[in-house]
Amino acid sequence: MANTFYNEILIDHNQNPYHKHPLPGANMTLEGVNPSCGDDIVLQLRVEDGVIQEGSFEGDGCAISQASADIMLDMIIGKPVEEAQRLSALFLKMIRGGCSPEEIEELEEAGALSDISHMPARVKCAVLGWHTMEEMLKGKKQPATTES
Amino acid sequence: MANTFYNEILIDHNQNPYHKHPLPGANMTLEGVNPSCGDDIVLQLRVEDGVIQEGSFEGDGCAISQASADIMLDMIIGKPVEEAQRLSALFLKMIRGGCSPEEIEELEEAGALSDISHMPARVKCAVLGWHTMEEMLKGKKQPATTES
Amino acid sequence: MSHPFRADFPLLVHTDIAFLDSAATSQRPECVIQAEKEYYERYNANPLRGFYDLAQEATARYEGAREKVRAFLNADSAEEIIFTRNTTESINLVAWSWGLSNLKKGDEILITISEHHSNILPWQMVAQRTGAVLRYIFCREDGSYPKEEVEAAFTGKVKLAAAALVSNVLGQEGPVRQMAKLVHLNGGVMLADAAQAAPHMAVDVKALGVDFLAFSGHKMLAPMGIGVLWGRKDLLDSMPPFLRGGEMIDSVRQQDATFAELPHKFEAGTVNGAGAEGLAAAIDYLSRAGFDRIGDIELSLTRRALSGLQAIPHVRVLGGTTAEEHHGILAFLVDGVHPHDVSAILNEDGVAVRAGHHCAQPLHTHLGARSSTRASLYLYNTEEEIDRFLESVSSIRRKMGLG
Amino acid sequence: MSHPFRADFPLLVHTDIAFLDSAATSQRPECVIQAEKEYYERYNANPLRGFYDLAQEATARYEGAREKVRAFLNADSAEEIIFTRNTTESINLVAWSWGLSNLKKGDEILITISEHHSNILPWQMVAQRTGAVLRYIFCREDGSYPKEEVEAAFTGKVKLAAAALVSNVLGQEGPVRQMAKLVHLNGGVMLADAAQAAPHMAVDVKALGVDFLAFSGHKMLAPMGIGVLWGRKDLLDSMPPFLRGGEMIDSVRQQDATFAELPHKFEAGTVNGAGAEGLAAAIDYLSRAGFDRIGDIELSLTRRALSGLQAIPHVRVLGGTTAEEHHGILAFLVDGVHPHDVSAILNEDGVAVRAGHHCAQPLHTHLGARSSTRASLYLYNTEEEIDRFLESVSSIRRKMGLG
Ligand SMILES: Cc1ncc(COP(=O)(O)O)c(C=O)c1O
Ligand SMILES: Cc1ncc(COP(=O)(O)O)c(C=O)c1O
Repeated sequence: MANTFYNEILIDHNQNPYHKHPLPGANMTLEGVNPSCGDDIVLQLRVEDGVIQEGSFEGDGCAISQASADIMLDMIIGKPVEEAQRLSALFLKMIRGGCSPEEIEELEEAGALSDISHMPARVKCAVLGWHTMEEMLKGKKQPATTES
Repeated sequence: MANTFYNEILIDHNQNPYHKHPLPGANMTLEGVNPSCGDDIVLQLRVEDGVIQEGSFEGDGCAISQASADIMLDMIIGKPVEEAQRLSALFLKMIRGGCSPEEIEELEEAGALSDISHMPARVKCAVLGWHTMEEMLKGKKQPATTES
Repeated sequence: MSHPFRADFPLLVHTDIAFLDSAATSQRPECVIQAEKEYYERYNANPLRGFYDLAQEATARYEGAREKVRAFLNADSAEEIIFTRNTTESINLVAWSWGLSNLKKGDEILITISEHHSNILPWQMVAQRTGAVLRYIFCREDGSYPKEEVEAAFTGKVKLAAAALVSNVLGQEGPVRQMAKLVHLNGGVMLADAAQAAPHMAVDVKALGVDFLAFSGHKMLAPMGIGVLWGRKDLLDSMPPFLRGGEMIDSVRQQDATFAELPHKFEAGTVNGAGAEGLAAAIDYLSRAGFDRIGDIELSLTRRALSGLQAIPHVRVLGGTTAEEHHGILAFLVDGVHPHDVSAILNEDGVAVRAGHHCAQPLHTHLGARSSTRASLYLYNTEEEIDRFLESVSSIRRKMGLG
Repeated sequence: MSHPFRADFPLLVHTDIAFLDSAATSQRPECVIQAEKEYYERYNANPLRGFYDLAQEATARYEGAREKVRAFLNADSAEEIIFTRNTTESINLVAWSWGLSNLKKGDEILITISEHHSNILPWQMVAQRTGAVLRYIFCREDGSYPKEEVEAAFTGKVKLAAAALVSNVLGQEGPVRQMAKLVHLNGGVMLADAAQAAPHMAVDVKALGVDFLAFSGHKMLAPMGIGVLWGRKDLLDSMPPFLRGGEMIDSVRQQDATFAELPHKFEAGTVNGAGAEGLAAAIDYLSRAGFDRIGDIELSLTRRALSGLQAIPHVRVLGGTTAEEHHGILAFLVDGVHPHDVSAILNEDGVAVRAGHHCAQPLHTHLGARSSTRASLYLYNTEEEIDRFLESVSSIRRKMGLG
């Protein structure tokens, strides 16, 4: 069956997440939950001098939520907070189906999730890590939820 | 328009009720209400030696409830309690469409209400006086209601 | 005689009764009936739950209906739209959730004497349970609420005010905007009962300045079993959920739970997806028809009916003397004839009207009438029906032996 | 391949998805869809209100539906049948009305860990408001409730017990009869949640020995927006009304009201007449089909599905090991693959199943699973659908890179 949404990039990040581990030195931690489907992650970052020095996630969720969080961390670690926020905005734009091919290109591996725009049920899974990061950078302490 | 349910007997008892007045000597009084349409009567009887010596009603309601109560009082005044109860049972049977022509005959003027069996909305109106009498004779003190 | 809407209503096409009881429930156009049918034939799944395509489609349609209601009410956000069963449940939600948790002894609840029981009994309940006092503003004989009297009724203690936009007995508009302003001076909240307004006129929650607004689908061409509560987001957010159960939660542990965000927090259990679909179709139908056109038809029919009734001896119409004050609702009395008998005779002549207190007993008591007969119109009625109604009313006293 | 029922379900005829989510909501047969449509085309008026012929017909049909439900449940009297929106509202009615006025500090509420949130959250609310304690009976790994453990859970303080006749996750029968007997020893009452039982088996309130029973129309072929609460007349009589509003009253004064008799006391506002009509049609359909025949079809499909799943490596079915224990409901886990992904892949293969905690989070927690995928059957499913489902499940781990 070729026409599955579960492409290699997703499968790989889900199976072998590079960033799924505790982060002892973290100075920011936020739980993100997806109440309607039970995805539940804890995102941790170490931010210093306005730059995301380290990052990790833990928790439980579907392949999409896990792969998306892992891909996100790949992309934002080492970047300034503003850049992470810009990428996040771009990612959300893609999920809503509003990105040009060039913009999707810019999202590197996260572009593997572009088809999500046709799968409303899974949007929240794809967005969970990103949304949690945004809320965390805004200073939120209560668990972030993708319910809107 | 000939085919109206409001025949002469009903119109007459409604217009000129013989028994609609206070009854100072009453030893039994019960209010009967028809919540779904607001008919509200107070039935009074003077019962002595097991015989209904006097009776009256007051209150407010549609022509059917008023005429029916008036006709009822016509029929039961001077009768033993048991006979009033028997007539009441017969009346209810008629209203449910279960009476033979002979039985309807026995109900005298109350027979003018026999078509009510085809008018479910008005059954409660027709029955109000009779139901109130039955409840009263059973010793009920709370207002009687035709809600079942 | 080409009527712009009548042919759309199967029941009216198939029978020949003059249906003048739309204030109780309206008839439904073909497109609404069809919308529910198609929902079951094509899109049926439990909305808000499954991840498969059909469930997603059902969810999208349900949320699409919510968005349609938002636009219909000019609300800020679809999160403020709670689907309920009917106006009654909507008002109860506010009473049980907002009322029980915000009112206390010493507070006052202020409503008008022309409210429907559904906008009285929930407040009696709240008053009994919280110790708040339930007070009324009384209308004049013609149903009007003079501004000074409304103002005078507002003590500083009024924390909740509620009134119908249109009375279901007199057809008159209630002093909703004024009450909203006054209650806000106390930091209180205003609920508008739009059950009789939503079918007939544009209802704009922002222009009204109210905090909650309730209406029923079934009175505005939609199916039974679907209604709406609109509430200001900050208020809804602050309120505890009312009914508890599936799909209104974030997470559930043995002893406690956290609740979902708006609007789902207030929609416990399986929702009425087909009903919402039907309501969306009804809103579309009303938009296509246009409230201007609907209003014109209704006003001209109301004029004909009102002036006809005014010309019949021994008939008294409750409320105002002009058609503009009635919004298609005419409650009346026939001297010496009980309303049940009036409606029975009208029924014998093929005219369907309601008799009784129309769930507004305190208003009837206030007006000195135990009950009344009510004719109520909608966009599908015709002049011929009004004439049949008037002719039948003219015959009543004669038939009842009153000459 | 002639299936005795499938052709009656338009949605299934028109699409080619294998609909295996009937525990969430069923599909509706043509005759039910038609019954609602005809109601609006021929009999539509507000039931219980008007005196004209059409309103009388609407009332008679509504009360006729009530009588049909009475017979369906083998209840003593139609007065004991309250129409609600769904199971959730039915249980809330008992919680808010009976619960809040009969339970107090020191009392216990006892439910099972396999309850649906709709049979948990209302009791959490009652416990929080009254000071009563909410306690659970825990099932074994296979979902069963051994008699001794049920008995041991009953202290003398249990005043309300509640359990599902059939679990919506495991499909297993709950210890309803036994709990009913035990709670009665304390003078308490028993509520049965029949949401998953009513669609599949004869439910006899007298044989069960319970005091309240709730179910939803939409899970048993009826429209959305109609549900039932059955209660013992003496209990219902003694309970305060819940929702307040039109047509549940005897009379209303400014400060208080007297309430109507059963069942109307609990049906505030305009009722869902068309929904009741649809429910009556669904009951007729189920009677014609016969629960014996329905049970045979379901059992044979369940066997096929269960033994198929049991044969797939890395798949674990929650609950019992025999088809008889499942009543057409199979929740399962695929090692290493999240249920959402399982359901997404099934969806890509045209199979509709639900993933998540199925509104039974405490049960999932108890079983050590965050969530699961659930396939649930009904009388219209086919062997081909089961085979498609099984084939897709077999492919999942490979597709997810797990070989
Ligand atoms: C066992 C059980 N109880 C209660 C419910 C709630 O039913 P509804 O959503 O129709 O109120 C369900 C349905 O999901 C159920 O399966
Ligand atoms: C003004 C008003 N409020 C509330 C209601 C109650 O509406 P429902 O019965 O649909 O809950 C009605 C309908 O009769 C009404 O006319």
